Amino acid sequence: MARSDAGKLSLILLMTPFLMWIVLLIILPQIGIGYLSFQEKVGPRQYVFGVGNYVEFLSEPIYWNTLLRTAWMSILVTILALMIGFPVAYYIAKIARKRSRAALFLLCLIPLWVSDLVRAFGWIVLLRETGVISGALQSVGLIGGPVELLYNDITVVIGLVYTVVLFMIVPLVSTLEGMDNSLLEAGYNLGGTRFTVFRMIVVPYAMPGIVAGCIIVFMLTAGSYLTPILLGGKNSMWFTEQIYTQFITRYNWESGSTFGVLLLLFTSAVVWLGLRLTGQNLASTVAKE
Amino acid sequence: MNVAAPQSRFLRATYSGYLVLFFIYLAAPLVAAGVFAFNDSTFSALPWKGFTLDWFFGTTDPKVGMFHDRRLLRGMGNSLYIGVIVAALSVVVGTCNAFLFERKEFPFKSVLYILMVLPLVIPGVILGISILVFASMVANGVENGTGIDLGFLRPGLFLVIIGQFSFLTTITSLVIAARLRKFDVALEEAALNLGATRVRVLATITLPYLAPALFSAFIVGFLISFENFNTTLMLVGSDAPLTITMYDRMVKVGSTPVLNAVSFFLMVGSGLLALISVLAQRQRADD
Amino acid sequence: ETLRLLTWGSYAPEEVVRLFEEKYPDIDVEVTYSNNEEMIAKLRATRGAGFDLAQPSHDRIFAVQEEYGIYKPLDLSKIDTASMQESLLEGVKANTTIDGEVYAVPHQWGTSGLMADITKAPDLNSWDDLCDPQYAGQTSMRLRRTILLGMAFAAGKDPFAAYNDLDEYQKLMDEVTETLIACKANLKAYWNGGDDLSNLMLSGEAVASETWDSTAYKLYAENPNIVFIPPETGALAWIDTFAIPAKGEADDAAYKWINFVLQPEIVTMMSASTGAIASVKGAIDLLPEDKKAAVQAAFDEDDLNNLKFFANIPAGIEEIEGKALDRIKAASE
Amino acid sequence: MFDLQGDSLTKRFGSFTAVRDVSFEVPSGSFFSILGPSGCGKTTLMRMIAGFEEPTSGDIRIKGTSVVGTPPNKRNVKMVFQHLALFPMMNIGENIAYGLKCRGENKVDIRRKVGEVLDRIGLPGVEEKQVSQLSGGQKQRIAIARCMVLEPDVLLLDEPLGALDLKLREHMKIELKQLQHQFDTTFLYITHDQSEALVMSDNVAVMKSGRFEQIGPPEQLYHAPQTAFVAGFVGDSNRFEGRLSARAGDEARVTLDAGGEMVARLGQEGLSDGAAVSVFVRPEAISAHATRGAAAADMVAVEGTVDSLLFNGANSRLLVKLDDGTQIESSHTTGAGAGARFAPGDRVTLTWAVADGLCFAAEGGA
Amino acid sequence: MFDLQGDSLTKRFGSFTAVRDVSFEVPSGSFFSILGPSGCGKTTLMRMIAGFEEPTSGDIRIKGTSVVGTPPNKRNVKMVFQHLALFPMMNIGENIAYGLKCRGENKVDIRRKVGEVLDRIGLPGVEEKQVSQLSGGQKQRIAIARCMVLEPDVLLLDEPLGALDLKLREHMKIELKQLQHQFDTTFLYITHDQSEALVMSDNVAVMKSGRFEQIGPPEQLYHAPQTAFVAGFVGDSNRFEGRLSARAGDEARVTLDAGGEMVARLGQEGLSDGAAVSVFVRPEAISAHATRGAAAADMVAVEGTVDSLLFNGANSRLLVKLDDGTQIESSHTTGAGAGARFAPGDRVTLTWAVADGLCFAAEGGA
Ligand SMILES: Nc1ncnc2c1ncn2[C@@H]1O[C@H](COP(=O)(O)OP(=O)(O)OP(=O)(O)O)[C@@H](O)[C@H]1O
Ligand SMILES: Nc1ncnc2c1ncn2[C@@H]1O[C@H](COP(=O)(O)OP(=O)(O)OP(=O)(O)O)[C@@H](O)[C@H]1O
Ligand SMILES: [Mg+2]
Ligand SMILES: [Mg+2]
Repeated sequence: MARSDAGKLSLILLMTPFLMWIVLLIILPQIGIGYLSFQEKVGPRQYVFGVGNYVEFLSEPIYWNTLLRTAWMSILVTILALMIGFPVAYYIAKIARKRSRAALFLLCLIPLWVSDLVRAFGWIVLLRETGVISGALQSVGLIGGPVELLYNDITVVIGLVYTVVLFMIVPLVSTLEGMDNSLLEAGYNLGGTRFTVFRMIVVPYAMPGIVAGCIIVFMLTAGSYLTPILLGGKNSMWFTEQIYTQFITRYNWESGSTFGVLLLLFTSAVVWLGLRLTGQNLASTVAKE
Repeated sequence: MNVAAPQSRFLRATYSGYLVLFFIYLAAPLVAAGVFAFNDSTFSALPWKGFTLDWFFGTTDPKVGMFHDRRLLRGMGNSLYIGVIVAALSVVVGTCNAFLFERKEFPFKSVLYILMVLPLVIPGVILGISILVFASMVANGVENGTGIDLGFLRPGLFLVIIGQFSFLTTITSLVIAARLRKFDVALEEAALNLGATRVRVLATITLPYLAPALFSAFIVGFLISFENFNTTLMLVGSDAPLTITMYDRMVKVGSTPVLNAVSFFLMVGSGLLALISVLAQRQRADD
Repeated sequence: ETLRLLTWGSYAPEEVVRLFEEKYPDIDVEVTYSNNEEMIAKLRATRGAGFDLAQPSHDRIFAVQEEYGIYKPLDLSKIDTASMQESLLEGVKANTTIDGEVYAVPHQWGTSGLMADITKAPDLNSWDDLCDPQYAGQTSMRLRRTILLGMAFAAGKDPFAAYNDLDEYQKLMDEVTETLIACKANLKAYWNGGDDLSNLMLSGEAVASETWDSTAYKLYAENPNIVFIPPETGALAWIDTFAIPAKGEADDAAYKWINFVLQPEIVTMMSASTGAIASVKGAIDLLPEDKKAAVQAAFDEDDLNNLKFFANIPAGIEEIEGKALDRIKAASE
Repeated sequence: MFDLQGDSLTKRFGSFTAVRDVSFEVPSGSFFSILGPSGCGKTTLMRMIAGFEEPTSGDIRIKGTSVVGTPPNKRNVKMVFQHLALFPMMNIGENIAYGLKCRGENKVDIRRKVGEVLDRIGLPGVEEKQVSQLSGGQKQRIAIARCMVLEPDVLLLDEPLGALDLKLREHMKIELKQLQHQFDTTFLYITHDQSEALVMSDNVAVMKSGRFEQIGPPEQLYHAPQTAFVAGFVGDSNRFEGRLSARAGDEARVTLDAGGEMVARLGQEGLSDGAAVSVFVRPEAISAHATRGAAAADMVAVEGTVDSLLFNGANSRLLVKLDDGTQIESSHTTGAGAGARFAPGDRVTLTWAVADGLCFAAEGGA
Repeated sequence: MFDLQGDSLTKRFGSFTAVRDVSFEVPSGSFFSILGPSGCGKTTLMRMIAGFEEPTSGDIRIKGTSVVGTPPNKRNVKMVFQHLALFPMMNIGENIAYGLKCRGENKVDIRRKVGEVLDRIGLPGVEEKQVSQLSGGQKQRIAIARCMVLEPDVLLLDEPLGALDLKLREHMKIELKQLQHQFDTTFLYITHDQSEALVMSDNVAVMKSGRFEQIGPPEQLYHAPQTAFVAGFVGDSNRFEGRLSARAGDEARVTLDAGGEMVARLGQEGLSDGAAVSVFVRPEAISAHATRGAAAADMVAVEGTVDSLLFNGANSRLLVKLDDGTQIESSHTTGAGAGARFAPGDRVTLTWAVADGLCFAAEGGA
């Protein structure tokens, strides 16, 4: 029948760009680095297939320590972003009046539209020994001489939370906005205290938003590059930096790919675990705008 | 009474205090970065040496303003060029995807849907290297096999565009699909019923309805492309976009307040764009 | 026609580019700032495409060219080699000749050494003085191969001599790694580029540091107390060269650029920007006045004779060095 | 002449049959309703007529011509959607002009026709308003005008009152009927609300699980239903379940499941003794008396206790619990001159004429 | 003893007064409704009782004790929300147990009580189901059970049937009333649907613009309204506007705005001659006759043409257009033994007893 032919044709027309995008730009490249990660270099322009790069990774504590460090700092950043972002999201979604709500939301978004680099640069200007904060503290007389606030892990965490907290707030706001005030009223009406209502109604209701926010924040943190590099101190190592080093400084694409694959596997595992523990699924959480 | 709000005066004050602190936290580095664009010093640091616009309009060394700095201008040009192309491409493909997933039924739909959102959770650096590696493998294969050099598969504008496109498309698809989901198919049926052809329905009903989403997807795509660093870093060739130019300047040459000036300029620019896109969304909330 | 330069931060000052473009109105110069590693990485990724002229250091060409073939041989007849200082030219040629083809000619040279604010750190004269507890929290270095080599020299070894024996080199590096990890607590920060370093020194946050001589000269102009100090074991010297990428598309323009920047008046401008010394005859005299003073304050004849030029890096060496650097970076204080 | 005919229409979705062998004829200029519970296939049937679904088998004829295979934009049947589907990106004038533009009429004609149709629906001069500026009832009329301006052979309406609130709905019922008179066009109206169907229609088809159970004018459906489903679905009814124990002429004797016996008129032919049957009695056919005296010959009488009085003005009901536990609703007049009044707990006798009880094969059976 | 009392309650939002000087008393165990059009302040009043709004002035007493200032979670009044507000992230059992948990009861007790209350609402064993698995009517009952398990002094219900569809609504009306009997708890019920209020309540308060217009049992409101608003809002009515021209005893002579005169009973005292008045006549009080003969002395008779017949079973209406253009609805019995039948276009005389017409000061006036 003519109509179903037209349907099929339009399906094919819509499917083609999608498949080209997904296959050529996402799947094949991932397979590509997967393949490359199993190439061991045995001499100039000579490679054999093997797991040497992975062995190398495992046998070198620096590498997996860096991965673990990246992971736990990312988790820390995620938790902090959640704790810092939740009250803000709650305020925007549930307390602010309609008009100020839009304004606050916009205010939250503005840093999002400025590149990572500018943000990190801003922190540097603020925190360096000759920076604004140090200067301000001195002029107030709180400290005698200049203090270095840059180049340590706390700075990195502050900077990272700063970069990602918006990605926590956005899904939280959109979930919490969907929560009818009458649920809260019912919670109180049935005898709940502020705390019970929060624990038994608000948090479970916001769970999809929490999970979505956490996933995005975790991935962004683990995959960030500029902030830990520019704000990090003498000891700070970030796994993406390792990947960059392998690719650019060492021009060792094989082990760079290995690191890439490992980072991907590792973050996916964390995300998967998070989804499992909270009983959510990827499509429904992340895709909810 | 809003039951969601804290009732005691003390809690309310604490809450407001917290929010104020939070927004100060959000604004501080941007304000700092912006303010030093006007400092009459070659360092973006205290002390304050007076107000100047040289870092925007200055023409003489050492204070060459951003509008006379050829490399920064070229970087900005590249960023604009890349941003417009990437945003346009990803809006087009995103629209197709939105129709595909909202309107069509086909086997393995849910699996493919997960594939569609997947790029969101792949770190940008990995997208960058994987596209770099894959493009090089193809280019090397072709070159070794036929001797033809597919130059566009080497780091450069094309790969940067492809790399940014690869994850931006997910975002535009989601934005457009969300709008399309709210679209009542009955509107299309009504138009058909009133005698319109399918093409006419698309042109007069569906696309006008989607227009605000297409517009804000474009803006969002453009801004994200403009500020992207992680993916671009791995794919950039000789035509570096602005973020890369700035980064190179910062770590390889040394930062002068001209970088603050660029930052300030970018903040104002993207702030305006964001505002426009929010206004467009506001309008769409009205209808 | 476009000339796409892949070069170091200050090697293409606006003024020089403008003059060049005035002289050759049909050539448009496009500059990408980079460093040794990135130049190689970029050219490797493109198999030598995307750029028309690169400026890697002399020790970074041989092995890379053997492995990846990213440069094309130079046509020396198109270069004004006569104006170059003989020893440097020959040295670079010796370092970069493969199968009888020459791949690079020298452009500027400079050294890595130490820098100190002599009012605050008057006695600094060896690499390992950076780890001296009396400067605790006030020194800095760049966590790259230079400091590894410097520390090796400071420990009385000759790392270049160990290049041919990987095991021995590994041992040497292990030793150096220990030292540098122990030293870590003494440092204020690792610097990444000239800018960081300038900020650190000018603000007084650091009083002594490993440095490029060029940066030190620049700072000398701002604050004459900050001087370049060649370490007693000798400053490490590098020569930045000109090399043409294998798929460069504007060779003529590239040769024009090379010859253009070797002209005396351009050399002066260039040196003013880079702080490095051109590899042309009488280069020191062509330095701008303030730089000349800085060089004279830093070097005497002995220091110049004691320069240690970086040797070609054989395969495997960078691997070892890279791991050492990673280990240092990751170690906690 | 029939404006619209359906011939053994069947529509299957996979293995599920949404519409099953439905035939009907809609005379020109009449108001035809399809009444049925949610999910019975009404919308599917209408979508086949509009051309949004292809029938699996059967034929649809508009003005005598088969339209199977004709795309929706080529059929001269127009449709008012449940949520109206007014185009939010156009103003009222553009909405109404849309179909005319698609036809390629010239601007002057379009302006004139839009103006005319707005006059006819009593909303002159609203061309420039936005959809969101109109009230629910006004939108309703615009949706109809948008179709009527194209002078369709048949206007389809899919529960157009569903989204309105109660008061407005009552009002629009009457207005719709008047609009149909005015335009003198065939209306095919879908609803699950029996009072809408009864009030407005010339003919009503009662639909159940994809089939038509009965087609007829409202009075016929109400007073002479042909199946248990129709009797139960159209209007309020008390229902008694039982088994047919004997027949005499058109009278049936039914042994009730709850105990006792009841005589009722046979509403359906072909029932055999012992068949499971339902007896339906409308509340307004029942009258309540304080318990006293015996019933007349052709009356049914049952006894029970008043459970509660549901006051609702002219529609008040007496809820009586029979001794066997069955609950019966009877009409109940209240107020000043209303005669006998009852209080919860009073014993009452309920009586109705034998002919007011209708006996059908129980649903699910036969 | 009153479970709930309101004393001159007033609530202002800024300069807008949502509830104005409202006083009422709800006796223990009774079903009390507040009936009023949208926006009249019903919800605001209920939220004050539940503790979600503080009254601007006035007092609320529950079981005699003032609760002004008591936070909502400390008041023993429970509330069924318009959209029920069942917690979507909990299953049915958890929903019902929520309040008990908040009270800190032990697990065994909670299990038992949840089971018991589910039995009482006729849904035993649904503890493990998710909210979304239940039908609208079942959710309704769960929402009530969730409150009732806490044995509140008063149960507040804010238009709980608003979201249900028509058939279910009819059914739930009766069920709600029965649940109230069963739990024997005081219900305070809000609605804008007069039939709900009439059917279920022991007492109804009619509210308008923040004020109570009249409080009384349903019959009283229906048969003896005290204001024009109540007469028009409660039950269907035909309304005639005019001016009072003369009074005699409790009879009023009204000059109609549309022309002609009408005699009606005075529903209200203190009307002076010349005042703008409205006369209300219920459709069921009107009977239609083929035009013939003169009317009796205490009857009003008007003449007109049948416009249309709206068949709706026992609720059928005759729509008559008087010669002056006024449209009148009269009840109309149809069917087999229904006597005179009319067709559109027939001339008819409509008559009603003078006492069935009620005359009030026009709304907006006095
Ligand atoms: N495209 C479809 N695919 C599969 N089943 C369908 C489809 N469309 C409708 N159905 C099924 O056909 C049946 C009839 O649906 P239809 O929409 O016609 O009912 P309806 O009578 O209009 O109900 P309502 O009064 O709720 O609108 C339903 O059970 C529905 O689930
Ligand atoms: N928080 C508030 N601030 C200002 N005005 C309010 C507030 N809450 C209610 N109102 C106003 O008070 C009036 C009464 O509102 P309320 O919700 O009590 O009406 P209602 O009778 O429940 O109406 P409905 O039947 O539509 O629910 C409305 O005009 C409303 O706009
Ligand atoms: Mg339907
Ligand atoms: Mg309300």
